[in-house]
Amino acid sequence: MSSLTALFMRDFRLAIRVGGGGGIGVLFFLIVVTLTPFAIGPDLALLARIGPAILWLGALLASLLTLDRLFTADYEDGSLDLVLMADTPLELAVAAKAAAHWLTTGLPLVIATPLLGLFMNLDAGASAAVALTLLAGTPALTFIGLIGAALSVALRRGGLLLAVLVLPLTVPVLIFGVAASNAAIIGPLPFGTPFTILCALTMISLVVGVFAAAAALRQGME
Amino acid sequence: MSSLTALFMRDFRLAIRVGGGGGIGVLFFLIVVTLTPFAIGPDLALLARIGPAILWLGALLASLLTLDRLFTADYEDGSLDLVLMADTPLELAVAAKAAAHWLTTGLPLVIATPLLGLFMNLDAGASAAVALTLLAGTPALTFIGLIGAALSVALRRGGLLLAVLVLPLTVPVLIFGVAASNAAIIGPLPFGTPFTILCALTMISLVVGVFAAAAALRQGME
Amino acid sequence: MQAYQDVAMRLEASSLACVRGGREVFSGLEFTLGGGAALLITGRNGAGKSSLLRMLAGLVRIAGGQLTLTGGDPERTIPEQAHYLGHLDALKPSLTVAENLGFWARYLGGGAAPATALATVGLAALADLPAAYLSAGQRRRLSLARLVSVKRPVWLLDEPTAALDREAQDVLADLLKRHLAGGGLVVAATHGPIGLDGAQELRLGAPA
Amino acid sequence: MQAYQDVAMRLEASSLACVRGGREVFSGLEFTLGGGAALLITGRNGAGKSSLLRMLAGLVRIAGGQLTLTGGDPERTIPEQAHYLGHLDALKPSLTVAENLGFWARYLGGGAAPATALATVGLAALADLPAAYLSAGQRRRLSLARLVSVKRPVWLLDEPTAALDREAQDVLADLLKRHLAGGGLVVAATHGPIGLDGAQELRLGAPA
Amino acid sequence: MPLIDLANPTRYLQLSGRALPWLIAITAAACVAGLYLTANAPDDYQQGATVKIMFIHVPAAWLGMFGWAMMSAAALGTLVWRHPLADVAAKAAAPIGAAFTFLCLVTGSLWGRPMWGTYWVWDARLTSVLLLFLMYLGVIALWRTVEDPSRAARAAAILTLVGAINLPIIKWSVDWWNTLHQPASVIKMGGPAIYSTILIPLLVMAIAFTLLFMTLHVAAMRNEILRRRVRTLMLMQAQTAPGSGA
Ligand code: HEM
Ligand SMILES: Nc1ncnc2c1ncn2[C@@H]1O[C@H](COP(=O)(O)OP(=O)(O)OP(=O)(O)O)[C@@H](O)[C@H]1O
Ligand SMILES: Nc1ncnc2c1ncn2[C@@H]1O[C@H](COP(=O)(O)OP(=O)(O)OP(=O)(O)O)[C@@H](O)[C@H]1O
Ligand SMILES: [Mg+2]
Ligand SMILES: [Mg+2]
Repeated sequence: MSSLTALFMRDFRLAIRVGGGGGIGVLFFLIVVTLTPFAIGPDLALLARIGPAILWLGALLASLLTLDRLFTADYEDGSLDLVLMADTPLELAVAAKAAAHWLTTGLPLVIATPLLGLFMNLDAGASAAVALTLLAGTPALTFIGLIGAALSVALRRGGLLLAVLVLPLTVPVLIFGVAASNAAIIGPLPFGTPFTILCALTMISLVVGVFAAAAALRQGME
Repeated sequence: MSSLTALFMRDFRLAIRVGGGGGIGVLFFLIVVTLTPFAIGPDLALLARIGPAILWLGALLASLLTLDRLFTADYEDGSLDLVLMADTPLELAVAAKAAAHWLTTGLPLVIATPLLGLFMNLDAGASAAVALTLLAGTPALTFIGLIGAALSVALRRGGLLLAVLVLPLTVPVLIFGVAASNAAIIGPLPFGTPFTILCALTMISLVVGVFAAAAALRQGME
Repeated sequence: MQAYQDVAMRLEASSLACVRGGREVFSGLEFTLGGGAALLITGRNGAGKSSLLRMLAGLVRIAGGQLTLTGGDPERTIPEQAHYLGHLDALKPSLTVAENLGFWARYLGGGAAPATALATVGLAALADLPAAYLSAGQRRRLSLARLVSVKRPVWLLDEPTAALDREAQDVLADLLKRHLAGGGLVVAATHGPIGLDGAQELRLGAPA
Repeated sequence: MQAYQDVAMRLEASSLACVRGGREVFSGLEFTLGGGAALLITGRNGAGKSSLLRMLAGLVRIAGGQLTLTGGDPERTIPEQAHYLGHLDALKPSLTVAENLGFWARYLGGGAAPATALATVGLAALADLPAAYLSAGQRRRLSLARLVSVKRPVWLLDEPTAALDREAQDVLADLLKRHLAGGGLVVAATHGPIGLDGAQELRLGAPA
Repeated sequence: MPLIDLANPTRYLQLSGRALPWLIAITAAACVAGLYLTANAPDDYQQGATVKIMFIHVPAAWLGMFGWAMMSAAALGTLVWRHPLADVAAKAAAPIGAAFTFLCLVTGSLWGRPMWGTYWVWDARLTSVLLLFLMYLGVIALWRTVEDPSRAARAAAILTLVGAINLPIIKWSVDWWNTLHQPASVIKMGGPAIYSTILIPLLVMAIAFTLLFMTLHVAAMRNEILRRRVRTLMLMQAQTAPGSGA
């Protein structure tokens, strides 16, 4: 256990330390969401209509793109070799890293959402609903992205390839995330149904993501 | 001159070679655009209304995110040291790299646009208009992104930081790109005005981008 | 120094083969190494020295043959009982020297306090410096500190003297001797002397 | 080998100072090096050897003092007349050995055909292999080939023997001798012998 | 032909070399028969001659999905049994599956123009096929990205399997999204709900397309095996060439 805490703490520290990745995700999220009105034009009704969708798309991109170097950085400096040689099960190590990542990237997205809701002309209740769905859904994005991050080590390639491989897998999360938000905002469907499915998707992706990522890392070692 | 050709050809080859980044940008563009209806819902009229905006946002992200490692990769393997030591002016070397990048990433985006226009329920004329604006505007995105790519060497950080630094600078390009597209599609403004401004922006960013990137690289060396 | 196990350890390779990138690097490799002994792997560039070490560390697939460690902890695999010191130093530039070492000591289940280990390799004064500021040899010394702070019986060293100055080479030689005296095993790839007398040598054949 | 210039070259440093990461690494450094001579920089880990070389290569800012090269091409800066061989090999893994070398030869304004250079360092047979497949020493040899294929009078070498086997070390020593015989200059940071007799030595003081 | 014989690439080359001409012949015959039946099928009273697009569209859709199923099976072979032929099978299937999926998309769009008045709608079925196509492109990009085929194989296998979990989920999206597209009428509980004048040519075309898939796949696998041999030979030559030492 102590070794997992150590790994979690190290990744957490790396992210919040000057130059770490924490914060960048939120900034990216903020910028992408604020760019949208520039592209679409300042039509308030339209913005409110597509607000939850834009927020979810922004969060999706911010989550996946920050995952890019989660394992690659460890691979390139040789840390991954040592992690693979340790007696801590790789699945747990992967989960610890994912937890640190979500805490430093996913959670800030959730916290920033009410603010952005303002820009998107959403009322307080609607913003809260979107934030709640993001709270339930962003872990799924992290865990799905984990697979891509591990594959990019196995492939010795990073960057967008990861996003390209992983984005199609996030479609169900996106659909139910937006559906739950819209259900809360405009109805007529009950909020509970899509939200429950969203939570279920998060659980499933936790298991699948962690195991697939660990498998990919093991396979990636030649 | 021959040394610039050599650099251009090397970068071009790296991009299209097995494992290069060429093609990934287009795929990302395709996927981001495809994801949008999942989030927004399959409302054809709405999609046609925001189609040019989505296409421009997708192209913007695809351009910037592929630029990520343009200089960082060279820095990490020591190539950049040698490029800095060569007698070829750094500005020209930077421009040669940018040209190779645009040819392997920006141009494919332009070519893919008519296809995506179909998905967005744009008619042939509208698609052509968007493609034309992208043809004029994506070089600007590449050159602006260049600054971020160079800064991320100077700062020893890559990934999203670049996007965060550079996205705000791309706002004018985005606004006039979408404005020109919409002018061509729905009027009432003449297409020429925003399009001319877009071309002017591209020219300016060529000069500014190349010089700023070269300066950032020089400063980045300690 | 105390012995690792009551039973003497023994690392055995029989008809080991290695394939990298679709090419056979070596095959039919045999060696036996008892506790307290060192094996120097030599050979030309590309002969497969690093590959062999990574294979022992479980980082390259064994394409044929067998590797066995007797007398070690039966519950753990060979990599779990080994230290691997490769060309990369497993350091995070933004963490300090002490934080870097402290992390590995905790993650690998450390023994000696990191401070002692840093003093051993002569980095005590730099403990609070970010690792980004280290010179090539200082990074290497920090890697050596890992060997000291976490106790593992098998040491796999890939050109351990690279970038080290004379003094650090002496520190390394000293560490090696103490490790061997405690019954540990050392397998090192090298192009030159590493300060161990009477070590076995395994010369890998052929390539570029 | 032909001399680089009619006038003998001369590299001079006067009261050179170096600051890295806000800390002074050295100051008041002086040396003079004539054409045909080699300067070995030695010193403990972190003494500033690599920093000095990178300073000569124009890659680290000169914090104080002066560097002058007389007798070279007056139109070009020192870095433009120098080869720098650092810890990194400037290779692209997905390009082949020949493509990698060919690119640098063309970019740096190459002389000798890449094929000859590859033969010199013993990599001729690997010309069409992607660089990703090279071992540590093979990569290093490929870096050496750059010195051969593009003619530049000043060679700045950071631990050039690292990862090289005996044979390749001999090749390097040979290259160095021919370069010096042609009136070239060599500045090398090293912890051991690099096969040059009678080279000047500059010992950098103090740190870790 | 016991399956175990195929397990070795050399054996596979021999056997498939003998079988390939026959496969080609049967495929050609089936295609001719299918096209003949298609040409003679009656026009639909509503849709006119455009209904004939269906005879290409529907089998293409089936085979597009079949391709991914096949890759998933091969992926298991790669991960569980580390079988070299499984890698080859998966790699060879990807472009063919992508091509059929693309054919489905194109014919569907062409059909959509007269039927729905637009080439494309964001209907659940259509979108899920588009996503399938994009996933194919992702896998192909992955294969193209990695030099070392066995490493690429393992990565692609993991991605294929994860993608396979996602496919049915995408398909169910029909239930969450309003849909324009024809619901399943051939393959459904209680037997096909379609006239036999249309059903028979459709089934023949489906058989022809399946044979076409198989033939292309066998040929592509042969190419891939040979390509790998050439690569290995090149690498071996590089290693053993005289003077590769110094
Ligand atoms: C690009 C657009 C289209 C795509 C991607 C598409 C996709 C598909 C797919 C995947 C199937 C197989 C369904 C299954 O067996 O589960 C299918 C079947 C079918 N499609 Fe399309 N389709 C498109 C356009 C159209 C259009 C415009 C029509 C005509 C109105 C049409 C009519 C049919 C019919 C009749 C079937 C057979 C259904 C059955 O019997 O199972 N499709 N299509
Ligand atoms: N990038 C850097 N930023 C800040 N400080 C640095 C950096 N690189 C090195 N230093 C510091 O500068 C000093 C000199 O480092 P340098 O790499 O020149 O030493 P060196 O003599 O080459 O040592 P070695 O024998 O270990 O290679 C060291 O104290 C080191 O901590
Ligand atoms: N990642 C890799 N992929 C494919 N082939 C590789 C890889 N790394 C090394 N090789 C090949 O394997 C062989 C052995 O390489 P290895 O690194 O083990 O050599 P080495 O004995 O350590 O050489 P050196 O003295 O240069 O370090 C070489 O021929 C090399 O080309
Ligand atoms: Mg080696
Ligand atoms: Mg140094």
